[in-house]
Amino acid sequence: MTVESTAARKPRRSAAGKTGTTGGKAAGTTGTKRTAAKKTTNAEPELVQLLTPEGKRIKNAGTAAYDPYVADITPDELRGLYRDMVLTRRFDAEATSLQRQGELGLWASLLGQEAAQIGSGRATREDDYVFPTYREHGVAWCRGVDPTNLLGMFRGVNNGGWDPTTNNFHLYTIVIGSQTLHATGYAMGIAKDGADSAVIAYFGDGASSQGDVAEAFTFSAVYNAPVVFFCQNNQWAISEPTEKQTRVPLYQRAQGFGFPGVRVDGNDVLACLAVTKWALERARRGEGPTLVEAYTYRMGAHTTSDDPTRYRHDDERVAWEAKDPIARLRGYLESETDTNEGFFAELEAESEALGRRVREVVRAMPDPDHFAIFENAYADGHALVDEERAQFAAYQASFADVDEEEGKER
Amino acid sequence: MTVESTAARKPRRSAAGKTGTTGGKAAGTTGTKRTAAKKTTNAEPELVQLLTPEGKRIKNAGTAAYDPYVADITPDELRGLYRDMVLTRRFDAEATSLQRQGELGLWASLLGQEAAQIGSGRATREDDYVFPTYREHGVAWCRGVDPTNLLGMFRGVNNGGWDPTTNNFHLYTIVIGSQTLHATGYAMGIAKDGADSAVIAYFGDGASSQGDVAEAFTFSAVYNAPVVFFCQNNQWAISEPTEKQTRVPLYQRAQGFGFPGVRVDGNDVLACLAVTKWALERARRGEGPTLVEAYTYRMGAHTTSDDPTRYRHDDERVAWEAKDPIARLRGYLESETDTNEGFFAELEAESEALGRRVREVVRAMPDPDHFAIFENAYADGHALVDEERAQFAAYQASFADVDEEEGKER
Amino acid sequence: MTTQTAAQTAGQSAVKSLALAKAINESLRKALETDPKVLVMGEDVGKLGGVFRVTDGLQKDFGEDRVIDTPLAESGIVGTAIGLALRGYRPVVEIQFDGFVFPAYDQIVTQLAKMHARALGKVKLPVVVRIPYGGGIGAVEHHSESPEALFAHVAGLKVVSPSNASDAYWMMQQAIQSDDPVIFFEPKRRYWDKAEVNPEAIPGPLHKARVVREGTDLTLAAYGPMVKLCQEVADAAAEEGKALEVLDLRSVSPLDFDSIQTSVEKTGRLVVVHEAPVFFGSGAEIAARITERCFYHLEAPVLRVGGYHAPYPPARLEEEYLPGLDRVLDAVDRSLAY
Amino acid sequence: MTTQTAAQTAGQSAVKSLALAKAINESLRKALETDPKVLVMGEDVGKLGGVFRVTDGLQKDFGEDRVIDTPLAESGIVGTAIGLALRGYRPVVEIQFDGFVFPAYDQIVTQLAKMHARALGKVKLPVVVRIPYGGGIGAVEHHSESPEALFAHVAGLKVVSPSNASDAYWMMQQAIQSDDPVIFFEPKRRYWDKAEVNPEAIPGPLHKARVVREGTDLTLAAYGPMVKLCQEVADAAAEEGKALEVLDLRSVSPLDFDSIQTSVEKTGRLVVVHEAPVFFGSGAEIAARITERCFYHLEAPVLRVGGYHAPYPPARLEEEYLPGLDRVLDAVDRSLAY
Ligand SMILES: Cc1ncc(C[n+]2csc(CCOP(=O)(O)OP(=O)(O)O)c2C)c(N)n1
Ligand SMILES: Cc1ncc(C[n+]2csc(CCOP(=O)(O)OP(=O)(O)O)c2C)c(N)n1
Ligand SMILES: [Mg+2]
Ligand SMILES: [Mg+2]
Repeated sequence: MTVESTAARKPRRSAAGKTGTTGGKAAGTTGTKRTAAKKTTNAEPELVQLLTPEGKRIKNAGTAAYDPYVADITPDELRGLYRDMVLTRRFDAEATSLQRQGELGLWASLLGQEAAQIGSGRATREDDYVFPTYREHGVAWCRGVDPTNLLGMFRGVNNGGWDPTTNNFHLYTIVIGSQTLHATGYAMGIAKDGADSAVIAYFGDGASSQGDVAEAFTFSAVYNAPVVFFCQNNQWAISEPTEKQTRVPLYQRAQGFGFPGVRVDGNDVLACLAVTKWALERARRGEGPTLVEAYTYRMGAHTTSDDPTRYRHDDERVAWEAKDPIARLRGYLESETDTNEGFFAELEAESEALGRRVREVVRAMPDPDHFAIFENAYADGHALVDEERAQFAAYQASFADVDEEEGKER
Repeated sequence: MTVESTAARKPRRSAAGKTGTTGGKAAGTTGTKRTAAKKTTNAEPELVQLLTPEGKRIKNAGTAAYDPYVADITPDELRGLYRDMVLTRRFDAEATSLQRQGELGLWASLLGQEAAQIGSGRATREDDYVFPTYREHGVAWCRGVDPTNLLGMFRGVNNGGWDPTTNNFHLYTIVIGSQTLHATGYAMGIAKDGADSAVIAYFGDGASSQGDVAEAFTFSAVYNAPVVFFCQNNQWAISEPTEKQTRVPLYQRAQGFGFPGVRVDGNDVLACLAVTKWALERARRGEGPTLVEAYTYRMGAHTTSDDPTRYRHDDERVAWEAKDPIARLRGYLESETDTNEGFFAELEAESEALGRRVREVVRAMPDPDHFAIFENAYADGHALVDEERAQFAAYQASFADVDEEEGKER
Repeated sequence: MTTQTAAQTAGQSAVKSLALAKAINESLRKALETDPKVLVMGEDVGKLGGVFRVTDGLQKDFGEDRVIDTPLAESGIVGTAIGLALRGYRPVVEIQFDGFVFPAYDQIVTQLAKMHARALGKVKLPVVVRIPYGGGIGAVEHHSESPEALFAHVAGLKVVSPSNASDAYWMMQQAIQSDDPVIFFEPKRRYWDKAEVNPEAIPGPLHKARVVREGTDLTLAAYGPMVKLCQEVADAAAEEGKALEVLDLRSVSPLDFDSIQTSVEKTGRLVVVHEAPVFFGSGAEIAARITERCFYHLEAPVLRVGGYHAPYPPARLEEEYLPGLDRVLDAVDRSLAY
Repeated sequence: MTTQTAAQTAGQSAVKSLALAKAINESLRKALETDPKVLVMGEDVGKLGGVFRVTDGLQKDFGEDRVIDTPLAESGIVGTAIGLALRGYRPVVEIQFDGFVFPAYDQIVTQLAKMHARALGKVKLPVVVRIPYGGGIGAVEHHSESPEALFAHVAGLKVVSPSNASDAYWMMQQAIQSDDPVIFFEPKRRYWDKAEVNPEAIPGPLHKARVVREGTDLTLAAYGPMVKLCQEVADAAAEEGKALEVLDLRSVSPLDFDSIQTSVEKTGRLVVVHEAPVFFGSGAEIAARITERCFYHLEAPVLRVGGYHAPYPPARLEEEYLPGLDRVLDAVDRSLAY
């Protein structure tokens, strides 16, 4: 899928040349030339890229604003990013195969989106707060959430298995777009507290259509909330390509709400790191929200329940393989740093160990106690819940009696 | 309230000068210079104006795109617009006083917004379809809806007293923003039918914050639906000024969804007519949606229940009086056309007659039959409604019996 | 408009065994064929054919103009469907899962339900909102809920739920033909259950309950996914010598109180079963009204079996949360003990 | 933080006669004073003080940072309130009218209600959603509805409604202190009714019903705006020699079934009154559960008086639509006739 395909549809009825066709003062053209407006709508939008697909560092006028944010990055830090991506991918693959083995009910793979997630995740500070969707396994990794904790909801033992306050990493949110408002509110709270941390809210290209996301844009702009909206445009919302959600590039959505939007190469971990840092710094400085669109690709199925062969050609995926985020950074590490084979070999071993640990932990994950149904429905209790819990207990006990009476029969 | 006051809030924390503060590729600046972005955000946005407040015709590069749409307007047509505005205002004043007299429960006055409504309303074609909010009495007038029909819901005898299909003027919609989606769906239907009519959806500055409006923008853009979104920015949403809804001018919202937005002087009936015609023609030609922001002012209270002295200074209102839409057109008629005193005198008489008729009709408006509660809950009937209607009938009949027995006592 | 062959069309006139999902698919196909105003809209309903394949093949045969992949925005889907209905279309809208209907709730409650009355009958909104609902499929959060009570309480809506393929086929036909908005709850855990469907014989009116099994000792009333369970309960009870009558209510709004009353006047006992939480659920309304109607016939209070007053639990707990054979039998025993 | 004078503060400790709206205002003021984390948010809550003046003067005294005029977007209001709560704040959110809560319904049902459970108790959402509700004020569409059942069915929420100024004051205090989300339904037609408020003596727990009037012949149960009506009904019935007991339920979720049971065991008869439509309303749940609990005590079926299954009618019909003295008395007579 090319950028052109997210451009405006061809007119429904033939557009007869007529006076007044283009409004001299329409928003797209205010204070600029018509050519500029055309450019915005039809041309390939500019993409912040710091590494070519081959791993060569790009520096030019377009990168100047972001270069400072990665200017003093060390080879060790670069290797750290590489390690994050490799381990995340490994964890993800492990989860996919655990689903195939029946250990998980479902899995939403992030394959292909490692750079977007690791770059943005590593841009956050410890006191920042992150609101993910359901696919941010790489961001969770950066936040220090034990990856096995992510598996609880996919296994069906809980609806979110970690304490969001430990790592400032909120629970996965399944209702599309909702969390962008929570992020905005949280950011409003940060501003009230006079703190200088920031919030980052993840969402997808499909989510951009939800009213909640637009409301989050409105609230964050009006209250100048320190929040970064990080949209991973992976080109697909289940079976729907991005052109079913918008006819112009998504990052442009922000401008109409009064804050900047920028498109970054979502397969370039360095660019994602730099742009997200830039946006988070804006937030910290009190300059309000930013929309970052990470242009990337969902290499796998939407989830393990999905069958993408029904709706997309595999050559699209193959084309994106050439832009693989991990290979790209490896190219850079090999050509521009002193990274040696030992690093890659060690990482491979670490990766194996992680896979093993994940398998073991998942297989040992106990089913929840039956009474967990009633736990945490309320913080302060609720008379009916107490009543139902008691009835449930009596009912369960009646089987215990039967079991005792009937021995092994039941 | 000036345009500046809808510009970005001052930073929450001091914005220390730092590299990377402004993103070379942020949406606001894509393909343009930073100065241009600044202009969009902070400068007085351009306003399409064809008449000065004194009624002088403006023609320049900025009006060129719209001039053709009023190029051959006749003095009679201009007087027609004037008449529409005067009668609408008169009707509105009559309704306000009927509310004071207790004949209506509530009234939402359009005072000050006559030009926005008459200009846009007269731009529509008979086969176009209009989705109003609750304040479009002037548009209803243009569509041929008997104004007394508008009073039913404010009197409390119905929730909408006209057949929307007769004049292609939908019922008033009270839940803010909802109708923009209905308009979009209707426009999608027009496109499916291959017809070349268009839809216009009215909404307010406050409504622009509702998720539904953003979703309407998304759907209309994606399906390239022939719909004009006509936002009357009357500066206030009850007690909240526009800066509580947005930090940039509202017409700019459209661009991020991929269609043009334009701000028109909402107190200039000629400009509203021209710009709306332009936008409707775009829709007819299959060029999709347009956002028109009519920049105007709510001269009165939000409704008769409201007390604007609690939240705004009267000098604001006074300042807007100088831009009165009716005076402005009168200036033009008197200086540029052959309109004589007789026209104004006749109109005064017509206006009196309208006021009288409205009073009489309202006072004679019967209360609805009690059984109307149950009518039209469903089109195809519903067993429970039938049951409840029967119980209600029996219950009411029991009073009839008592009344009979007790004679005049009850 | 359609690319179906004559042979395929002829094939439709025969009774056939169809899975519930496939029956809805055929019903939609039939409606698209018969009435050019019928549209199918929703997320992923096009090429993918919906996440449950209920709309499989429809876009291929009827085109993108009639089977429409929408932006990911439920309020927008229902809101534009209303506009399309005002223009004369009959949209059949898919909400992907029960838990995702809430962004559309405002449009459904304040607009879809009320516009006909608001317009004093001058406009009609023949919109069907399809919602795969209920649990039992081991899904993650928001994918297993039963929100039907939240729609039944709202005047202006009709709410139905088929329990088997034949009803699914026919109730969908009737829902599309209805001039009222219909919330059509599809029992997703029964999507793969097969039954005979005769596309030529209407089994009865949309809002009429059906006696699925006759009995004299107690009435079990259910709809959608719980009908099958109640039949299993009746089987089990029969082994113990109890003759349970099983009612498939089919419609939640209106509820067919007449049929329930008839049954309860015979059996004197009623247990209502649904997946939704008991508190403020359908069972409450049924219990209240049937108790009023059958006060002197009831030998026991109407008992309710349903979900607990807690968020739908993670999949590994749903067996405990949902009504199952034993829990319904327990209620039957409790009722019979009076 | 506050500009109140000492005299004013001292004045608060005395019992005073306050209108219900003013009592809520004072309760919010107290909360803003006591807990710096409390926020008030909503449309027009600032300078205007809300369309009913419930937040009058609060922004002036506590600043725009704590009393926040929001954009016109209910989902945004509740959604950001959730975020603020996650950050440690205790937002009290105003929905301007009953009929405008639906755009926020998704955030309330899928997020506000469930997040505590989703997080296995690790986060709490002490958010109060204030909703002026009910009819009887001659308003236009969407301004007179009673949607409480749509919230009570949803686990994770608490739903309350005061009937008088004293309860309004105290229940608001308790709702704000609650660590659970509370949907706080304010009986708008009683906003101007005065009662004695003692800001120093808590009258009792938030979710406990209160016997407003003792009686032996029949129990009338109501909450919010209908309590006053039921008291009038009891007065009228007393003239005819019937001793009705009146219960102010105060809480819709949880419902205080114990108190209702106690009363019904004494009177043997129950009539439930609410403005909301009867179908799937609170009365259904109360009837179902009380019938189960008091099967052998009930001399008549539990009767319900409420709105009809039709959209709330235009103002000139609301008197016919809403429960009034005669309709409740009629139900009382019908119950006593058993
Ligand atoms: C409100 C809502 N509607 C529908 C769904 C079902 N659904 C889950 S993921 C998804 C597509 C999301 O696409 P996108 O936002 O692009 O994120 P991605 O999955 O590509 O990461 C849909 C429709 C949902 N979870 N929530
Ligand atoms: C969903 C919803 N929320 C709140 C309201 C209450 N309300 C009625 S009008 C109004 C302000 C609308 O402002 P705007 O959109 O600017 O239109 P205007 O009244 O200025 O014409 C509000 C908040 C409503 N009608 N609907
Ligand atoms: Mg996507
Ligand atoms: Mg306004």
